[in-house]
Amino acid sequence: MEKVGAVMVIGAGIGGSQASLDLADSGYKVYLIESSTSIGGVMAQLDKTFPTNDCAMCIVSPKLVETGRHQNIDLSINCKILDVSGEAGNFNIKVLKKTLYINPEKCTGCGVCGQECPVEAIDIFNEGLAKYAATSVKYPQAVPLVYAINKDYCIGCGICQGVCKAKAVEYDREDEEVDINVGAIILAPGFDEYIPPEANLYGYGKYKNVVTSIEFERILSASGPYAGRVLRPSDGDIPEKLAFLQCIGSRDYTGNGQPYCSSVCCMYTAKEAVIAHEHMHQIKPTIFSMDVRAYGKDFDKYIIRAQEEYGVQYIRSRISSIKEVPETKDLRIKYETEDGKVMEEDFNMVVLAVGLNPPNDNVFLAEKFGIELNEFGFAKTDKFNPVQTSRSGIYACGAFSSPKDIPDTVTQASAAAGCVNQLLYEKRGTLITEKTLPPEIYVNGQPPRIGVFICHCGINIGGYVDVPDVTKYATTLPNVVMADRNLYTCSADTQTIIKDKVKEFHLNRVIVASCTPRTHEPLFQETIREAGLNRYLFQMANIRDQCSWVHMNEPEKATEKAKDLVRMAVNKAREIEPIERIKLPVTPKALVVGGGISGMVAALNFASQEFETFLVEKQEELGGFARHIYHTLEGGDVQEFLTDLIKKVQSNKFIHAYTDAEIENIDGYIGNFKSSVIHGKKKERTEFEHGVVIVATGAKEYHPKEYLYGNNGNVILQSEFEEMLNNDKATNKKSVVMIQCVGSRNDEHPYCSKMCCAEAIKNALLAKEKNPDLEITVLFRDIRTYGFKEKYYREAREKGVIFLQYDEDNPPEVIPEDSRLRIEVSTPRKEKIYINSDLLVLSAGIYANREENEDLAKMLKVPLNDDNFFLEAHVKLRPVDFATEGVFVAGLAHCPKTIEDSIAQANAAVSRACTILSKDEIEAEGKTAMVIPERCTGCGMCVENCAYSAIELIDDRRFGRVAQINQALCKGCGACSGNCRCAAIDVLGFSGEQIFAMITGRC
Amino acid sequence: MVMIMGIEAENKEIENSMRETARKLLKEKEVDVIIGYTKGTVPLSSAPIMITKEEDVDKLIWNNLCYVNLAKYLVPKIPQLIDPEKGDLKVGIVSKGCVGRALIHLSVEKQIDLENIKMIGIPCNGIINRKRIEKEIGEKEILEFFTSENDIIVKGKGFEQKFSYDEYINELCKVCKVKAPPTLAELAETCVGECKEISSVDDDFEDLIEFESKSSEEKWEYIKDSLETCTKCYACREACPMCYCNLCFVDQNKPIWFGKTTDLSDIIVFHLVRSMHLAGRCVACGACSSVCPVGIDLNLITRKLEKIVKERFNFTSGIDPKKTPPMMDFRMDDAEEFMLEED
Amino acid sequence: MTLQTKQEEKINEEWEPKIIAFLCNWCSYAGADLAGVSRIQYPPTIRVVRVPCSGRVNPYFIIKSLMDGWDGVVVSGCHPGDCHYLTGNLVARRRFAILKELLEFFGIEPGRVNFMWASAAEGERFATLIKKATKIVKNLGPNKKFEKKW
Amino acid sequence: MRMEENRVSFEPKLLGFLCNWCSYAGADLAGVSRIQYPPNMRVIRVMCSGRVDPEFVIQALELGIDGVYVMGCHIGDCHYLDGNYEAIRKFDMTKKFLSFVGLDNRIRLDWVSASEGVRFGEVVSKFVEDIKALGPSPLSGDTPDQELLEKVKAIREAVSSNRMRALVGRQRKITEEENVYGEKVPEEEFDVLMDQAIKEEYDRHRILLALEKDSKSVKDLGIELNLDPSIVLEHTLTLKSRSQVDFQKIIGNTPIFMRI
Repeated sequence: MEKVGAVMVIGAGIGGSQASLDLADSGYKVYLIESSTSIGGVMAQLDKTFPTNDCAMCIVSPKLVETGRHQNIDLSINCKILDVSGEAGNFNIKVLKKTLYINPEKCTGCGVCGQECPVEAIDIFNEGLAKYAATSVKYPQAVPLVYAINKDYCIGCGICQGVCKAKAVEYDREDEEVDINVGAIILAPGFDEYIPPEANLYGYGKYKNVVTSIEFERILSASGPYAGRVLRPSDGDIPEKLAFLQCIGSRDYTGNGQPYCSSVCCMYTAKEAVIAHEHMHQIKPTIFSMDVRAYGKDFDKYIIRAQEEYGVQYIRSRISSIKEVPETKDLRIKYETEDGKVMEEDFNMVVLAVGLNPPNDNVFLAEKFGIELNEFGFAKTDKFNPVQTSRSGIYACGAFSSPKDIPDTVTQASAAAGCVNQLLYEKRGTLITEKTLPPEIYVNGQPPRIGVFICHCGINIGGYVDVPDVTKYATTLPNVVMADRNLYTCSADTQTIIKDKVKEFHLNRVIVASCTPRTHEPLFQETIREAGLNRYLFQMANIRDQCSWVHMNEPEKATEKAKDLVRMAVNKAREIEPIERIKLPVTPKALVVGGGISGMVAALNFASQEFETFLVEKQEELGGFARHIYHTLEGGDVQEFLTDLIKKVQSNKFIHAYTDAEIENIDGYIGNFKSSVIHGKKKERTEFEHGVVIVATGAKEYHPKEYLYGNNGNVILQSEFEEMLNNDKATNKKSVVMIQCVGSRNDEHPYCSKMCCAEAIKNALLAKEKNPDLEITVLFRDIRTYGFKEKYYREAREKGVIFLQYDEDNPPEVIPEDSRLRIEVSTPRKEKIYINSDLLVLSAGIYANREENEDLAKMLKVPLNDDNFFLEAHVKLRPVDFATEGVFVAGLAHCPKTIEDSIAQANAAVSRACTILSKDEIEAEGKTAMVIPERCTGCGMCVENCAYSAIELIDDRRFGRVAQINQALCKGCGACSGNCRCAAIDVLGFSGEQIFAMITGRC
Repeated sequence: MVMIMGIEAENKEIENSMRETARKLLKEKEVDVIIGYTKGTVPLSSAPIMITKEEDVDKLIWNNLCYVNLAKYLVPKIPQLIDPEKGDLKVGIVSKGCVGRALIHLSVEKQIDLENIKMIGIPCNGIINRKRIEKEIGEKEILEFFTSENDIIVKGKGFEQKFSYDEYINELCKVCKVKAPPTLAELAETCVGECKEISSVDDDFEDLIEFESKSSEEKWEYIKDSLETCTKCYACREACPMCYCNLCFVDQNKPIWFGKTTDLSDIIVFHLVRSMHLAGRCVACGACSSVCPVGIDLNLITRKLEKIVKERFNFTSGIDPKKTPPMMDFRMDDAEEFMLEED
Repeated sequence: MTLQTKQEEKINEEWEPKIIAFLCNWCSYAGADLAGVSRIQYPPTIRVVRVPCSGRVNPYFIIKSLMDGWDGVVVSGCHPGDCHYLTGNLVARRRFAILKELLEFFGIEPGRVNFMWASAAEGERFATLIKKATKIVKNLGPNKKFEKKW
Repeated sequence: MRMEENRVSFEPKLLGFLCNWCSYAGADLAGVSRIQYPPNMRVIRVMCSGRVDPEFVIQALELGIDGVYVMGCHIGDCHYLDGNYEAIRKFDMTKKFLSFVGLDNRIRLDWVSASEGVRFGEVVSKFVEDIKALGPSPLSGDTPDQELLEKVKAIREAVSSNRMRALVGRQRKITEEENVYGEKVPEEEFDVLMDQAIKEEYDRHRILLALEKDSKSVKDLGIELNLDPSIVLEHTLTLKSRSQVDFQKIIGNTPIFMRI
């Protein structure tokens, strides 16, 4: 069957959106199918995200808006999958688009219908904490901003149709069945949180002040039902004593919950505790947990800060039940302290950190798409490629395959897109459409002829602002040649009117005074472009969201304000000029630095898409860190995988692999890099051009100085132990002790190395398998077998491996005794335990190659974090990108991670890179900064202030040393211009002159 | 042995050792040109001079009227300092503490290359506040000026007046903590003569307490009174080593951000914006006040600028060339007590 | 109280300041939109100038606004760490800190110029802070220090 | 004791809303026929019983009227075809609201045709008798029960809210004919919805009135209105989203709400 250059993405949470954007930007048609009525998923519900405390809505909504209006993304909401047929490369999917009863083309999202609806229903988005109308939108910033009628609640009274001035309510709209033909499918349906069943031990549902963590997230949210005030539901008081209980529904073998670890709860709980305290300083949070699983990048630092700066108290105890104190509605918790005392304490409110379950419709999805689920009901994926499902051509990403956090989800989403690229690359660009537009009218140097369109927005503006008066006023302003008012300026017929008026009045600037440019500017820009005007000859005055809606009780003053806003827009419009987006050519080749698993996977992915790839490895052999790993905890044969990978890399004609190689220099920018490499024994020098760079330089294992390592032959590393086991050299041992966190989570290296717990358990299990009588004791601080790895932790305990916690401040002591070792441990209960052992195995941490990374970072103008790992552009939403465009990161160079995660990240980096390499030329942002060289003194302040390394100092023939902006890299933030003393940098679209015009001429 | 040297003797010693160093530099061809001070054409002044020959060394002087910041002559680059064939000339520059600071800061701002520069460090003993003396003398014409022991003596037709040196030096010099050019290890090559190895400056800014305790209105009255006489001659700007923009903001048009008139609002805004531009850059040389023809005292603002960056960002300009100036840098945990917050 | 002061007080009560507000596109402008969508009412005193980032706000904008007779200035950006442009607001924060201190030092009422953070989810906070800024500026009365004499 | 005396000598003040075409004519007929009945009821002529806005009824009670009688044409006889059907719905809703304050037995709906002069006299007499037995309205006289007055005021505002008007106004169409989807919503289902809305709006308007006097915490509102604080919180937040109340300040750990 012929392959099809289109992809279907199921689920439009952050994962689905990311995968769609990646693919749409790489030249595929994307059908994004969402079952609810707006996109954004769980992330849109969150208040803040860890470990940066970023505002979730701030960072996710630009991405959602982009998804919503991308030309190559066909977004369908309120959908259900009916049938799937076909095979990899060519699938047919029958989709039911359930009616919203509101015409999305006409709905302006004004919300009057929701206000007038007499039915109140439970607000799902706010987790039932607020009431909502049957006609509603999920949240105020929803994409698409279209109201929907919830037929389950609607009584069909017809009020909404009566109040809708846009005539968007259509009760007779019917469900629609469509057939969609695509080449690949990405499943990103997310998860459903664990809801404690009725009659649960925690009194959830019975006691008002026991809430789940996701409900608490809405309580925290500034846009949530409590407007960001942390109140308890029973009486609206601030819960000074706030308890969080971890592992609710996770790590649970009783049958009530799930046996696996939900991976994210430890961190989100810490975050919720921190944010609660930040919102209301009187709140003193206490977290009851088993292990604190802060295994991700910079997570441990966050936990430490939570305790030290925010006074969050951690108690290591699993709570089995809660009792309500009837008079106060407080909750009584009984727990055991670390030193064994039983305590009883009352808390004002309890948050249950509920785990992540597979989505409720997992079985349905598995059946429809013909994929297998694992023992826990999540999508079953390949041992090494965590996005590959059991069916070829169908990929899974995000929490559908295992519980995971946002960055891992985003990484996987890009990884899935990366795999789709491999499958469908030949069909790239076949199904996307490009609009033909009339040539742009030349307006330079002509006097401004401004047209102003003022919107009534039904009654949303017209009800409070005297629109006719504002229109009349607009005509009196200099250079305004026409002003008109419309019921809905955004409606399709008004677009025609605008185009006609442009022709009739020879307009060369257009102003719309209506709602917010954040949602509507692109629409009007498109309209005037269709009328032959440059997109940037447009201005908007926000007289709804920032005027009529917020001054409803002062119509006269609102009208005055609207006039001012229109005048300011006219003043600016007079100064605006067309902006040409510059186009840059792209060299369709890639440089991959580092020949470990991540680097090789990335190189092979590029090569399979016929992109020439340069792979640079500093060692003499390819393989990197994985050369010393035999198996994964899940049983994958690493050596076999690695050998196969190396063979494929070496035999691929599109890959130039340089070993024993060192990068001499990297020059250039996105799409147009030029590099040189010194390689081989003879130190040959090779130069090449490429369009992107992937940094996959890996990391190294720590060589401990502690615990007699290096001085006593019986003290070895986990990797050495693995080698012993695999070569059957450990059979004579009777007792083995392992110490975890050697060189990790200490003052110099305050991060978790993530893999060591799994490594220790893997080796312990293997050792037990080879010699069941072997005594194994693992000395740990927290066991961090997140996700499904929890299973193996349990298995190890069942097989008799002893796990003993040691106190961070009193690390174990090792005393050599003859040919054996005596190990002294103080437990948190202050007991001293002595163990005699033949072998001490140290779980050494993973360290970044500091000097190497620093050199490369300097060459690429990208940053490192405090621990010398590479620092990505955004911890949450751009986990494989750098702020410097065209440069990506994968694998251990980014932070300690597992092989599967490294592979996912490598594929993700390729997918992100393909958004560049797939194009012949890339278009730079139009609104960029611009240097006025005759004013520039070359002081370099702008260079330091630029977050994107877009500015450099050059020696100009005429002006001497001056700053130069690389338009390909500039994002147009203007931080450079804001600081420039000489006013030698301006920002197109927000120029000094334009802002000057808005400030001046007040009356 | 004289235990306490008078200011006069101090000056002589500085002058001698400076000339010695200068002579040596020229002789050994370490520099092509030396920028220094020479006698002014009118009393109570000094003038800059460039010398290229050994025999001219004796034209160099040092007294307490060497108020110009010589670093100013390096930015923007003047043709005299560029050889059409060799490129940049090697320059020796007589450097009191604040000239040294200016040079170091200019190198941070990439305006000069310290490799081409030799700082002839001198332990500055303070600059006389000539505006204050002129004011006190009044209308009478000053014909002669000299120092004797610890006094400043001003002579004219029919009068002679004595001023205490300690009292009549610049306010900035009274609190100056960097008398000689600061030199950290990496600047050892650059500095010849008397330099001082310091890596940070401690200051309590006690001299600002009084003004800062005033109310907003009182401050406004004071600033208004002291700036009202400004004629916008831009002498302050022209003397300032940090004012090296190709086109100063007041001279720009398209748009004309700030008026060029001598209306009070334009005056205030000029000084306000100029101080903004000098934050973290001003080296507290006091040249601006020394050259002001109407005697406006800008020292208070100078001190405030130093205080802001010291207290907020622990930064003193022109000390450590490796330290990033505050406006080129930022930290996640910068103080933000000034932000508007909910009650 | 004399009749005159009473009258003056009355005028002051009715007088509404005009405040120019520079809002960053990604957080504060969105927060202001959210205040609108949530119909949170605040005084009609501000006129918004949208800028890409608080880092774009040159001190010229602020000083020029004061010169041009605006009674107050508000600059609002993303919270530290939330900046769409990664660090634009951190660059801006230093600049604003210095400007604010200098204005104060020059005897210009510190309340004339107010800097704030408001995220895209903080419609309520946005409104609250605008209310607060309005109150501060209102108490200061009309901005007359920069009035041209001729 | 005084109460007892009062009751004996008590002459209730009643108000009747009579439809123009049947009941008013019936009353006229009673007159023409010289049928005697007690003089306690004052009559307001309306064109149709469907015109009687629940707000009228509540306001009458609020002003101290001891009983309100709404009369219309018999079912099927309405001059406007179905105005009296509307009257039933409105009256039912009003009655449900009034049951919260125990005043539901002071209002009555009845059908009297133009030919039923005798019956008119009978029903009015019966109503006077019944109200007499009930005694004077706690809201009548110089010292009306202030607490009750507050509650009735809340009811008046609730019945005239958009939500209640929308529900009661569309009730017949939805339950008897068909809604916009061409479906019929079962009466029971609608009743559940209606009862819930009645209770909610009543509580919410009481909260609004309570906050009008001064700002209060959720807990204090709960005590004052004898409501579960968790329900008060829920309502307060809904009112906040309607821009009717707002947070004022926080005292200790307790936020105080105010009326906007």
